[in-house]
Amino acid sequence: MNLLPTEEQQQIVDMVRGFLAGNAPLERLRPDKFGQIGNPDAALWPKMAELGILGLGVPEDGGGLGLSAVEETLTYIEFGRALVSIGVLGATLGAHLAARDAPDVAAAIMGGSTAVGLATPRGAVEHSDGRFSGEFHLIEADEAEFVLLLTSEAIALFRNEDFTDRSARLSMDSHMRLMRARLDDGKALGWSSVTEGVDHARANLLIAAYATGLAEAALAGAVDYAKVREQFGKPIGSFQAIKHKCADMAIAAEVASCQVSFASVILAKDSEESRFHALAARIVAVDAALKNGATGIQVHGAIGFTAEVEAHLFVKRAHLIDFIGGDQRVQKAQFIGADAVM
Amino acid sequence: MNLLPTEEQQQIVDMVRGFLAGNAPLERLRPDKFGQIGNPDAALWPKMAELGILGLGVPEDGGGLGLSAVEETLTYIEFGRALVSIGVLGATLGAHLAARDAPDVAAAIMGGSTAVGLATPRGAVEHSDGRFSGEFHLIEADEAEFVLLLTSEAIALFRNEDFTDRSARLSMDSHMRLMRARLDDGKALGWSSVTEGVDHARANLLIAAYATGLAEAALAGAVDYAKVREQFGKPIGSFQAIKHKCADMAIAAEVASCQVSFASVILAKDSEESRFHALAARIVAVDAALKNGATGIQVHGAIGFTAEVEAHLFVKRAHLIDFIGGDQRVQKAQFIGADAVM
Amino acid sequence: MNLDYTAEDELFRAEAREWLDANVPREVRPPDGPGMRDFDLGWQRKQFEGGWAGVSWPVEYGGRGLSLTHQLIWYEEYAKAGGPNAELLFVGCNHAAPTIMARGSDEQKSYHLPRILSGEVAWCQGFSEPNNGSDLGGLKCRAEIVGDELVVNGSKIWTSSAHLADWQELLVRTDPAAPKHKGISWVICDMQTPGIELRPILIMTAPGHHHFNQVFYTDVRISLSNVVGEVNDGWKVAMSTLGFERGTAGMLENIRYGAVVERLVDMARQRLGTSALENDDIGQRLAQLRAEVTAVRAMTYRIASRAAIAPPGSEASLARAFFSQLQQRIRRIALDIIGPDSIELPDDDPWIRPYLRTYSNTIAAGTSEIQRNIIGERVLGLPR
Amino acid sequence: MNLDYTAEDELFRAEAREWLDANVPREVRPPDGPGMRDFDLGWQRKQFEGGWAGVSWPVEYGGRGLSLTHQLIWYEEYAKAGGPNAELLFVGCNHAAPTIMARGSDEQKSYHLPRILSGEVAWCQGFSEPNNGSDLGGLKCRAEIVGDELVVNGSKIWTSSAHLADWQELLVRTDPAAPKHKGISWVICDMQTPGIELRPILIMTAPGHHHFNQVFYTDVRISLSNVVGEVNDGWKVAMSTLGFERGTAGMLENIRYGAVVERLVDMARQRLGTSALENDDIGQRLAQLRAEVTAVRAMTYRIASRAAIAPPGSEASLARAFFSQLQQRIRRIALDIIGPDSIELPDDDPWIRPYLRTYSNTIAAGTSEIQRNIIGERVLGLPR
Repeated sequence: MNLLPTEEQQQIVDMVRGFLAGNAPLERLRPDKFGQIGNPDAALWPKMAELGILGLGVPEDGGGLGLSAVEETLTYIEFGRALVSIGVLGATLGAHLAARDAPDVAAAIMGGSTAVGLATPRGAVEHSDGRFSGEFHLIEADEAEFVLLLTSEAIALFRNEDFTDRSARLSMDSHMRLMRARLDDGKALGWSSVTEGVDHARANLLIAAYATGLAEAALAGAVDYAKVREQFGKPIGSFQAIKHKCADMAIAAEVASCQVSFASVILAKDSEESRFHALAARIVAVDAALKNGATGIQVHGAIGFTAEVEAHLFVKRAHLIDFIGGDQRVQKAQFIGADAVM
Repeated sequence: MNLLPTEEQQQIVDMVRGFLAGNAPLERLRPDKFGQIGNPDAALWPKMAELGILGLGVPEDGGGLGLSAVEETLTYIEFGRALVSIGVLGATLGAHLAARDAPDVAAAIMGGSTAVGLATPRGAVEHSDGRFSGEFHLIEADEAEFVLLLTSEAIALFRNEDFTDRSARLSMDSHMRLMRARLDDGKALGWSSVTEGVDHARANLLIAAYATGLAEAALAGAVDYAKVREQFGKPIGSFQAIKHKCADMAIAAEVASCQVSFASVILAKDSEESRFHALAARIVAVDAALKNGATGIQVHGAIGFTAEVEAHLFVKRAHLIDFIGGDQRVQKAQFIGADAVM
Repeated sequence: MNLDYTAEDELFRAEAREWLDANVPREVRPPDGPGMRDFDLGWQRKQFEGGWAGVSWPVEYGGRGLSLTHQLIWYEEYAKAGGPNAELLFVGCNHAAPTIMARGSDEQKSYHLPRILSGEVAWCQGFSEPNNGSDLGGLKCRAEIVGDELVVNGSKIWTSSAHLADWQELLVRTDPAAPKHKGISWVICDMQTPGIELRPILIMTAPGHHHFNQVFYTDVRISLSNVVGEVNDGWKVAMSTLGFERGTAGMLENIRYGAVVERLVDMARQRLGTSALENDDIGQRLAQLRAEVTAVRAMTYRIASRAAIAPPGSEASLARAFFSQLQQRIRRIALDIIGPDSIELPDDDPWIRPYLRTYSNTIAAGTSEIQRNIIGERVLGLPR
Repeated sequence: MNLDYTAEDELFRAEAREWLDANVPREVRPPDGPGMRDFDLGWQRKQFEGGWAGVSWPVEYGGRGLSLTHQLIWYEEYAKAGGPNAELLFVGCNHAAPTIMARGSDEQKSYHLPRILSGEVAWCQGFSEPNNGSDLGGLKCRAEIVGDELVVNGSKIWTSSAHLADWQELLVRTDPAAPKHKGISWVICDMQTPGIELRPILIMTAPGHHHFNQVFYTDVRISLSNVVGEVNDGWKVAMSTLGFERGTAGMLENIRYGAVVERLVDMARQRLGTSALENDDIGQRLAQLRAEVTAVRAMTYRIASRAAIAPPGSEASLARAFFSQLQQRIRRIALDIIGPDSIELPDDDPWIRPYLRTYSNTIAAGTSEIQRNIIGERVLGLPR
């Protein structure tokens, strides 16, 4: 039993972190002088594909690197820290689904030439045997060829054009492109229900890992600021009100990080307990991301409310991912119904 | 419009406060050296009756002082501050109910010679036209002649002997005598439903006022301690962690106190809005009592966990009154169903 | 204690209701820019012309000279009628005007007060500086006295709507040698004066919104006749304004929130059903919020009752600290009730942007931390 | 990362489970008094005789010399089997013994360790003093060196179960002239020594419970051979114990809480029905607690993983601070699930008394405030 990364795992973390520091610094998300916000991450996919990141956890015979959910999870924490477009989730999960039934699609996704958007329900979803109907939000789907749908009951991959009645919307998280669309008896290219295999649990786990990254980065930003910003002649981090806020953020991030690691090891073993532990991870990690996002703004004082620092981006991204496949309320309702895993 | 006590009202507060300081100091509730806890408040009733306190709000033609719910509420804040036996609620509400239909009972209660216990449901209550069946807790009913029952739907006065299958229980709040008992189609001497008149609203209002007193006294104890107790060479009240806890307690007490005053003025006008405002008062005030009770212990540090200070008594009494006639969950369920009062 | 209103009060209430029903603007208020300025000033003019702009302002300054109870009745009816949150008017009506009334010269009064009241001009604040957000005593923006003018050099920050304002209430250091809280002056500054430059500060509510500004002053010349109160006495002048802000100025906003919660209750009932709501997590939280916002109204009444006897003191900080965090919890639950569509931010959005705005409420006018220090030290008497 | 167990681990687990199933006491543990002492020591003896008392203790001291993983497996099975919370053993097994192992003389080791392990004796702690609860460096209880003895005068407070203990780990000031954290010694004190008097401190869980004591020392003579480590080096000796307490010693308790939450889930399902629970306020809060207590187990694993490399540092304070407030929330929701009968306190009550006990958990071993200072300063590097 060991819940710390191995040397090889740490090397992967360092590689991804180094790549993102060079290619996706947080400053890329600052609005320009006209207040316009672009979406700069589309250019990342081919580069990430080159490093094998998009097919990291896909089995080697499916064209991936054949690493486990543990390594995937570690990279997703880094994605969250760098606020990488949540479209990456479409790529990873899409590649997993496609690798089984549509190897050429999987190859295209892992190669970075084909983007995968995300779909999440706006209301009730009808579903029977791989055919889905309902109203959805599409996220980061504008230039995507495929769309990965996550509901609380299933995970499924579609061609983007299967979605109709599309209309663009401004997103609360202004960096993420958003639209409304619908599916009418749309047939999935591949899909799994929540009760079979680990595809659905993997989605919750990677969302949890991403959320953990958000929580950690919000903490890091707050601590950095609390060390240098002075009020009444002292760094604000020396005041208990701020210090204890940072401590609470550190606790929340640690809780999330531990459970995410734990769940990733369980899932890597393909264990029956995956669903339970991935849900637990999602609940504590999204909670941490929301709380740390909000507290991070508060620690920054007035500047936290501005677009001149990144503090606000974490809470917005946290809200966005909260709703993907069902918000905390939906997840908790599922979780309290689940059998105990001791 | 004025939400501050008039001079006459302030005189009543001062009179009650003076009486309680002399006759019911908090120290009376310290365990003796054998750890035994008595219940010293039975002796208070005749003295309070002499001052007219037990029939303060009963109309003059019913044998009371004919003051309003405003004055009653102000005295109940003092009762809460002094942790007066919650049996007083049986007396006040019982006198109100009896004054209409059983004036001799009302006179006996207001005269302090006849104690009134309290009953609160342990589960579902069957009720039809003044006849009640179910399982109950009796509080402070051991030597009482009457028992006042409060449910979320009705308020009713019974003879103590109407309750059967009695068995004593130790109470979480060790100063309050507790037993289980049942009613089988017991006929009330007098009763009102939640939808008629202000009897039921008065019960919620006085519970709220009592809770406000608990919240205020817990705050006062914490602030006194924070000013004198030193750690690391400074009074602990100078540390933000403690100072901000006290500030939060002060806010909670002020919220409760304002809404309780407001609701008392509404109820004194016999307004249709009484039910709404008394429920709101009960929700914020019991919340304040529970929170301040818990925070008060925390501010006291290790000694807060002991019977050598009163801190713990407030949270226990708060839990006890929370359950009288339905806990916060029950009250909130009712309140969210109520029509808006703007 | 009483909630009695005289027949005259009730008549006033009926008149207010009638006028508001007929006149409250129905169009959506633009969230920023000149459109917002036009909207807010236009609405102020309309209220002024109707005789409702200065209910409790003295008659000599164009008001109706009525009591705080009348003001409260007006606010209640305003909230019930869904009157707009015309924030651009706030500094002028609730900061600058009360300060000028209390400490201004006759000339200052006769020039500025009517213009503020009638919606001709908008004001902004110039108190905070880049390195002392919460610590007003440490302000550094310099003003040298040269002849009968002040020459201002320095910078102010977090100035709401400076880009839309005509005038600014400006705190400057006129005596750098004096102790921290002395040597400060309170000055009326014309935003068109040469030497003033703005740097817009983009805020988090949506791309392109800026609302805040940093203001730079380079040899900005302001006549000494624009100093309110005495030179070097600006700290005390400013404190009277801040006391007002912490006291009664927030009343309208507090009362408005009752209506916000009722809209949420309606939405929740529609989404979940009235009886399913009872023990539901959302229902229980909403019940708590509903009770708390009801209590806020009671707190407002108590503040008004106290204000009838003495100027608002630090007790008002209890209500303020409570309200700012309550507001955040109220706005937050909207997302849970709305559900998935919360991730959208439509132009006419009534919920998400106000939710994001709450992140500035716990910071503006002193962070929650500072508020709690004030409560601990000034209300409870705990040591510093 | 892995959660792999070797075949030998699995065998160990199976043996542990079998032994626990057969031997965990089924009677209710007395809440106080000699009955509690007999219960706890008897249970320790039983574990010792079965070979389970010192899973990770070195073989030379009577343990099995197994890894922390084995210890964790034991704790997990112990929690699953519903093993009792034998608190009286805590100081001896988790404070005194590790300290003596690390810093004690051979004589101290050979005398005390077997007696602790076999359940012959109970220990208590003597660290806190009336005027420095959280500030150990400021302790004042004096010990003068007279010949080959220490003569102790002073007082200790918050000593759990001093009235039931045979030995005490006692911190005394042996050099009053030395700086704050120097001049302290860690001493083994026989509780039967003349000059020791106890004042029971009644606690809030129920009338007559005392649990805590104040201990007074009047010319108490203790042989110098009872000093652990060097004279005047007690601060460092104590810190190694505290580090241990903040690290792995809480593991069992953390794991036990998973079972507590599952009992609450069962109760809530019975009271409200499984599907009604889903969006119910209680169901949503329970789901949150269930997820958090699951994470606590993961935190425990991570601490164990770290401990395999280096002694526990301040990171463990994250888990500790989290767990103590989580414990309080878990115990609190029991009242909402039980409903009206929560106001009773039966003798064999499994819920209300543990709820009241949580008020000491956020205070014991450093208040939540001190824990947060430690996290802020030592983990995050914020200035003091």
